[in-house]
Amino acid sequence: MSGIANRSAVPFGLTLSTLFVAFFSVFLLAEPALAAEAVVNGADTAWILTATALVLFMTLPGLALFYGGLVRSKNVLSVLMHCFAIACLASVLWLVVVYSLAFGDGGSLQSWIGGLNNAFFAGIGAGQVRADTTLPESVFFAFQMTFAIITPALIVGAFVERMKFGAVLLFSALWLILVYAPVAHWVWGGGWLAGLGVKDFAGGLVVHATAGTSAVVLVLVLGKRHGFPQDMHPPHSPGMVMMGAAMLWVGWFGFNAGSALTAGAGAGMALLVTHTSAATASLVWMTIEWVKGGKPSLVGMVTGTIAGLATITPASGFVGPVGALVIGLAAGIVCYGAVSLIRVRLKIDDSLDVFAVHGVGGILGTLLTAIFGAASLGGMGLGEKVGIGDQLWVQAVGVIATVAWSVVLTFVIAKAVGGIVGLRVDERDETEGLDLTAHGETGYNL
Amino acid sequence: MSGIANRSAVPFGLTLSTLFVAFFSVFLLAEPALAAEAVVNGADTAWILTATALVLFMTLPGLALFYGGLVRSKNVLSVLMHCFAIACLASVLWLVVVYSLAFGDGGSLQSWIGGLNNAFFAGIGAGQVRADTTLPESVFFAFQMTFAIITPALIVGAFVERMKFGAVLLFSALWLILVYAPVAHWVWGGGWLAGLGVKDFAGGLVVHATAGTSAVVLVLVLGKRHGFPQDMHPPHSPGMVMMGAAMLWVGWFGFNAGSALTAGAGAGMALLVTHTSAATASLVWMTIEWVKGGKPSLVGMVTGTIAGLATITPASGFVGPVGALVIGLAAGIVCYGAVSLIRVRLKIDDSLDVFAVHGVGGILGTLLTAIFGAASLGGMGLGEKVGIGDQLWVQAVGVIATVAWSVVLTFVIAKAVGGIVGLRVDERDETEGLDLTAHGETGYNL
Amino acid sequence: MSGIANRSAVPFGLTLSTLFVAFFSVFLLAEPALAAEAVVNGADTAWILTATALVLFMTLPGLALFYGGLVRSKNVLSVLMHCFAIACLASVLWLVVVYSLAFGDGGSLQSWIGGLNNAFFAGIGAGQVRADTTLPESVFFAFQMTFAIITPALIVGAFVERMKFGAVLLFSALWLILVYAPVAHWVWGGGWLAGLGVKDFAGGLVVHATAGTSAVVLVLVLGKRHGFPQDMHPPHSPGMVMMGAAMLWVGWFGFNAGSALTAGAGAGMALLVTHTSAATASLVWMTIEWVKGGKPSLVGMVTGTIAGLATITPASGFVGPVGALVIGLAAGIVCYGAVSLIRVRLKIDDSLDVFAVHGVGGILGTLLTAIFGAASLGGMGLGEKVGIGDQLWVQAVGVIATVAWSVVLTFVIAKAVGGIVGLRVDERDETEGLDLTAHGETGYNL
Amino acid sequence: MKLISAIIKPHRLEAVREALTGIGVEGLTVTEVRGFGRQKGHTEIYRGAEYTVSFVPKIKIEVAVASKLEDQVVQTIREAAETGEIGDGKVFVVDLSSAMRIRTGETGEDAL
Amino acid sequence: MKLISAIIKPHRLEAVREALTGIGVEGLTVTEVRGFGRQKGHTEIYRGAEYTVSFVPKIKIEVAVASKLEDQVVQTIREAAETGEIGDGKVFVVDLSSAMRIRTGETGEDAL
Amino acid sequence: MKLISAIIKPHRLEAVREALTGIGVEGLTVTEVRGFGRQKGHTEIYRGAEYTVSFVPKIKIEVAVASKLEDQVVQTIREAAETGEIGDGKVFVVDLSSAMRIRTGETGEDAL
Ligand SMILES: Nc1ncnc2c1ncn2[C@@H]1O[C@H](COP(=O)(O)OP(=O)(O)O)[C@@H](O)[C@H]1O
Ligand SMILES: Nc1ncnc2c1ncn2[C@@H]1O[C@H](COP(=O)(O)OP(=O)(O)O)[C@@H](O)[C@H]1O
Ligand SMILES: Nc1ncnc2c1ncn2[C@@H]1O[C@H](COP(=O)(O)OP(=O)(O)O)[C@@H](O)[C@H]1O
Repeated sequence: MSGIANRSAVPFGLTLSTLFVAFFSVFLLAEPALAAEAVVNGADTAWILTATALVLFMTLPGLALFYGGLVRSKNVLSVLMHCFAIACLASVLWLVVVYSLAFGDGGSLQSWIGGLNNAFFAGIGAGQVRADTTLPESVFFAFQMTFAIITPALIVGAFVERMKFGAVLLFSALWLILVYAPVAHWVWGGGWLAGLGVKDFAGGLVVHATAGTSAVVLVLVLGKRHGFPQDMHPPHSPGMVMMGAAMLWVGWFGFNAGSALTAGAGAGMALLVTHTSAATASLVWMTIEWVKGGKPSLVGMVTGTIAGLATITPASGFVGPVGALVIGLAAGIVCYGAVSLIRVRLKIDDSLDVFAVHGVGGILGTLLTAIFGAASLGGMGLGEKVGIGDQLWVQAVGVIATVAWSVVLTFVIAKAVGGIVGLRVDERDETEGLDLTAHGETGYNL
Repeated sequence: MSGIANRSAVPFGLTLSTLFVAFFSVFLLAEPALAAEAVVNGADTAWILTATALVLFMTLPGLALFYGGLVRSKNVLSVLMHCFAIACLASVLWLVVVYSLAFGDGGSLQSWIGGLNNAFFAGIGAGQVRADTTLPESVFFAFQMTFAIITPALIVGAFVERMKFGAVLLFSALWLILVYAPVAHWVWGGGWLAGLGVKDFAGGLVVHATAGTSAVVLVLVLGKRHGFPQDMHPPHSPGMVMMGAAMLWVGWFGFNAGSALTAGAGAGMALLVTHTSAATASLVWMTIEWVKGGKPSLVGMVTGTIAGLATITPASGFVGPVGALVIGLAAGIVCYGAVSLIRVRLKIDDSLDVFAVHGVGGILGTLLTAIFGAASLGGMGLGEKVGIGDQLWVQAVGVIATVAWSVVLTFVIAKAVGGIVGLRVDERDETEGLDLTAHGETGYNL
Repeated sequence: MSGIANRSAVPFGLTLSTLFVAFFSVFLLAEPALAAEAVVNGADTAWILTATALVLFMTLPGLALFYGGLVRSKNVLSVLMHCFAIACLASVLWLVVVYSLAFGDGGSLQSWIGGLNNAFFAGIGAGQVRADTTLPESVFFAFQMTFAIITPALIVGAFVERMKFGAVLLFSALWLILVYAPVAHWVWGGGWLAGLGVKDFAGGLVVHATAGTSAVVLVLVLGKRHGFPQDMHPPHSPGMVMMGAAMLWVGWFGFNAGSALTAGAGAGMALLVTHTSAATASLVWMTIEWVKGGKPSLVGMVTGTIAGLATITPASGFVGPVGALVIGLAAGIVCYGAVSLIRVRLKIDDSLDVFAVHGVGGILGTLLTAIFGAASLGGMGLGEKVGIGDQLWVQAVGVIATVAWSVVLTFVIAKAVGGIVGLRVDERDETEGLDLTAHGETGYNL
Repeated sequence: MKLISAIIKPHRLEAVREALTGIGVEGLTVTEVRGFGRQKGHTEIYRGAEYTVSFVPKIKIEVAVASKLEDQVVQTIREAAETGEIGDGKVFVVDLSSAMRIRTGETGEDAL
Repeated sequence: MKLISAIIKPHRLEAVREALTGIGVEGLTVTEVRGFGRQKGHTEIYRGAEYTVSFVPKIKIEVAVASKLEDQVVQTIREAAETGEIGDGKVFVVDLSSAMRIRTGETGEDAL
Repeated sequence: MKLISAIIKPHRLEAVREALTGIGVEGLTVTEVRGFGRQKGHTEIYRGAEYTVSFVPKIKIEVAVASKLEDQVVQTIREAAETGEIGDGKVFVVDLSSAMRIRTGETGEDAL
């Protein structure tokens, strides 16, 4: 790929002209530079193709419905639109540059960021096997893409009912490049956190901690919804919320068990612990509501589900079923508490609790991975001579680095986007609802 | 696993302390007691991972939507909640004890019930292959779990719009342990019906006959809805019903073709006959309505779909496509008749026709398996020197045993639950709707 | 299969008695005539079983919801019913005769149509491997069936809100036999277009061009909706439309990547280019609306998605990711223009734009396959000594033949159905809505 | 003529309609409304926060009748709608200055 | 001033609105209602059981007008709403004792 | 007694209800309606075609009050509902000839 990949490129340095060259290089260099030595395993490929479909299904329509049902009916379409548009935008950006930044060869900057060598899928032969896997790189690329789709879409829950559509797109694009790509590279692309031994099986840090932390920072810049917190409304369609949550659950099998990248016992166990944590956290949330308020709600129960799923995510390749029960229990209790703290007590309008559920869940799970990953606690083992304390420290470094990077960059991006296109719709549009004012449609014409 | 599994344990005898030991044993005995000799087949694993996702999808959100759309709008959330909470509860119980009772080693009681040796997944190594399969036991465990999720959820259709939420959970938990676990063990876990040669490929007996029979018994104990049958209301959302039915159909590919436990011609044929029966029964139901009432309805057609799917279930590994056409035809006609008989004529308020569709369908299919399973009728063959009559007799024994056990145990459980927490909500709550009175939410805030 | 398959049979000549013999032959000839030499590949089978589920999911509920949300609320159930009933009918016909016509051995007529040798799955052993694949024929049969399900269902979008239910069924049945079966045979069943070297990976011609062209012809025979175009109503549920579109997108992975028939790099690349085109076309449509009207709509964006998916379909096995970007771009622009031209300017009431999106997209993609399939443009290569111009000509022949056949036959079928049962409901029923007048149900009882 | 409007509990609608039909009323019009009054709304909890829904679902029945039937109709409604609990609703009567049947153009009491 | 309420068939709404605009009426308010009358409801079948839906969807239009316009408005509604079939609906008129435009505080006929 | 109907913007409902509660009004009934007037509807675009939605969502509040309270109630509604923009709505008042509380059978002002 000589001449194309600018090995010293960092995100800020990527120039349009470089991309331009990359764009056309795929026509010029149809022959892959590198002969594929490894072989594709059909069974693994079959499973990851399926997992890719499942993870796309999580966002479209899963997450969109989950979020859409939680807002008022005058904003439901805007939420669906946000999720859908972000998914499309992330897909194109993934091809253009983000995959390369996350998983490409970063050369001397490899600890920090990938290179541009794989921009526009350049330098990857159609049949090439992704290094360290038994998958065609196209399959690995597509599977990872679905993670890059859902992560910025998760943040939607923070800014519903008030953010400008243009700002949503611009923010998401910049965030994907400046937050997601580097963190994914650090943890999964051979970067410094991988080097440290941070364990994040399916995205407790890369997906949930980044999205959750960024959500709360964006909200602090963006501001509360008009009328928050005194004049709020219950979810306009709990049934839609449940439908979305169920799809997220099913799709999460692809997310976590797919992250094994093979169709074997590792995937099986990941699926099982994922399911167990989800079920447990759901029951915990239900029970808390029952005990506290007398009425266990559907929205509460499925919020527990998502908390259980987010929390098990980093741990899903490392723990056993009983560990998953405990993690689900912790997820239900801690995320319930976080919701009450952030939105109800601190009155931070992270409207659909992205930080409290995903951020807190992802961080909690990342830390618990060090504990229940230990062979002595039913886990798959932390590795030779690695004690729980050692691993916990490494995991904590991963959390701190991820959170710090997310906070700082999100703040900068949010301010920049605010300066360029403005973050909020005006109050009249907010009152009338975004469906009509931003998209010219109404949700229900019954 | 010496000392942990109490080989003479029967459900009633399982003590908390035994489970307690089992719970902690997984931390102590991370090494599997039994070395896995068999090898995992990646392709089979890939397919069963997928099938597991498909079967979970049947319940969440498939069945929930199918049932939710059929009730009045003031009870829609309660139905979704029932399905969701039962799914979570069954998942946890499966791990705690039910898997072990169904598929564990029952020792001297093996004909009747499994042991407690696999409670909390104890005694199963992470990479262990399930006996007689090419699957990691985690995958077999998870796949079977999704069956244990949907079966009690099917019963929800019988008691909608009037049963206490606490009673729903308690009933379902006891039912899973006392009805599902033993019958699953008899048929699939190496119990006495398996020994007799009963053929039930994917759950005509284990799933549909148990759920359907129990449904009608529970209704007789619980009583009719206030106003039944004179003052009833049409389904509040036939579109939601159709969406659920479609998801059930798609997911049923995992249910039946997954029950082959391998990714080969057996799974392919199971998928094909499943589909054929579903399509045929749908058209039959549509035609009956068209001929009788002049207007073929959407709800009618998709009810036919479910009848066709339930009926082919036990037969799906044993019959050919033309057999499936005939089974679909029979399913449409017989289940239509059963609905009219039970709910309309006998005025038994099995509200969403669980017995008439699932019970009758499952039993019918179990019997027809003996006929269309014969090689001479396009089936896969009944085995050496086994005539249709012989097999029919064996199948009938299976039906009688399953029905009898379900009837008696469900009656006992229903009475017990009624005594402990009471079965019904009071009339005022029933009138106001369960969404608000039991869960504090409203279905549609448009 | 001597004596059963009438090798000179053409569709018009197939007699009930022939089918009758075929029906019973499956009981008589359980042993396959042909020993299967090839072997089943488990991984490929696992993937195609999954793909079959995904493609069924596209129609049920995907397409049904996509279309259902676009009409007025008084017709929503009729649209769901059309899609569901067509799916069932197509499934049964597929088994009865259509599979055999499309993929059976046509003998001396092989260039034009398959024979009746595989009617009722006759002559196919349960474990037989489909020629030129590594799949059990049951799996190949089922996978192809899901294509035969969605294709006539696509046409529903043309005639919503006014066509008689009986006419819908009769039209669809005849169309499947007379249009779909031959064209599928020409392109995929070893017919003359395959012989010419026409490239249609997953159905640009067989599915989208046939359905799209037939849609517009049927509309010209059927006539406009009462009140079109001056008195129209916006989609009654854009959220339902989006849900359907998302399911179509996810399911399309099975459609296109499944068409590789193997679980390898070919499937991976097909998935990737499919996704890329969908995302790009969505963004293009969104941008056009934004620039033109100021408000990018959800319905607009997801219409772009479907345009991108339909257009990449024929190309999906032949082009690379950058080709897919360009194809997506073209799809968005051209299909947007086609919608404006056909429905808005020419005032042809192809109500949900079946021709403009599927017909135009399928044709466009078929032609672009010749361009971006070239190795020099990042494609997989057009074959030895085949230039872009050569292939373009071949593709054009495919388009012309498909369009011509579809136009003529659809016209004849529509006239015939009109003569036999009448095409339209009377005006009063149209005003009151088909849900109540044709199916006796109402969409929303909130 | 009088136009009688009754605000009642939704589940009493069928009973009221039957009672009115019983005394010969041939037509009425029904609207779904929300009421605020002595009967309090309810509280929904959503993830730890409480939402007060102040309004209660009610049904409004409108019947136009000849003046001489006013008392009988009001009494009939009352009997059929009453449950004895707070929130049973109200009956309001206003004078109708004219009425017409669209189909025939009939006016006055013939239109009812 | 008069407050004219018309119960009409839903698909006549657009025609009535246009006709009223045609004679200079500048405002009106529309409610979705359900009617019971000579026009019978329908029967839905659900899995073998019949459900009678007694009510028919209707639209209520309310227009406040100066008294002198009453006849013209009623006639205009009638002409636009009539289909000649049972269920075409009714027009009811009551006296309006006062009216006010919220934005300006104007009262009486100026408020309409 | 008077029956006061106000057509207001939906987002003013809560303010109006609070204001009325503030002056001692104990009950009211709310209906979702659609209004046509000076405030124009909007245009939706669907795949290149424009659809005009002529009606605007509004809320109708009905309050029955003793005649002497009429002015105060009307003023209170006006103040709470006003935004100063076109489309703020109207208040209409008609005479109530009688009222009854269903639960108790009380009539007249006691029923309100
Ligand atoms: N002054 C009023 N004006 C209009 N509607 C009223 C008035 N008072 C009560 N209502 C209606 O009557 C319903 C019942 O009134 P409420 O005070 O709750 O109980 P009750 O009828 O038993 O006194 C309310 O929900 C409201 O719809
Ligand atoms: N006495 C009445 N009071 C109030 N509304 C009425 C009355 N009679 C009829 N309506 C309304 O007018 C509608 C049409 O009346 P109906 O008797 O069906 O036909 P027609 O208007 O042709 O006589 C009814 O559906 C109902 O909404
Ligand atoms: N003559 C009328 N009769 C009944 N309702 C009316 C009348 N005029 C206006 N309205 C109602 O009042 C609402 C507001 O009126 P509009 O003319 O838009 O603004 P404004 O109240 O500022 O004059 C309308 O949407 C309609 O619901």
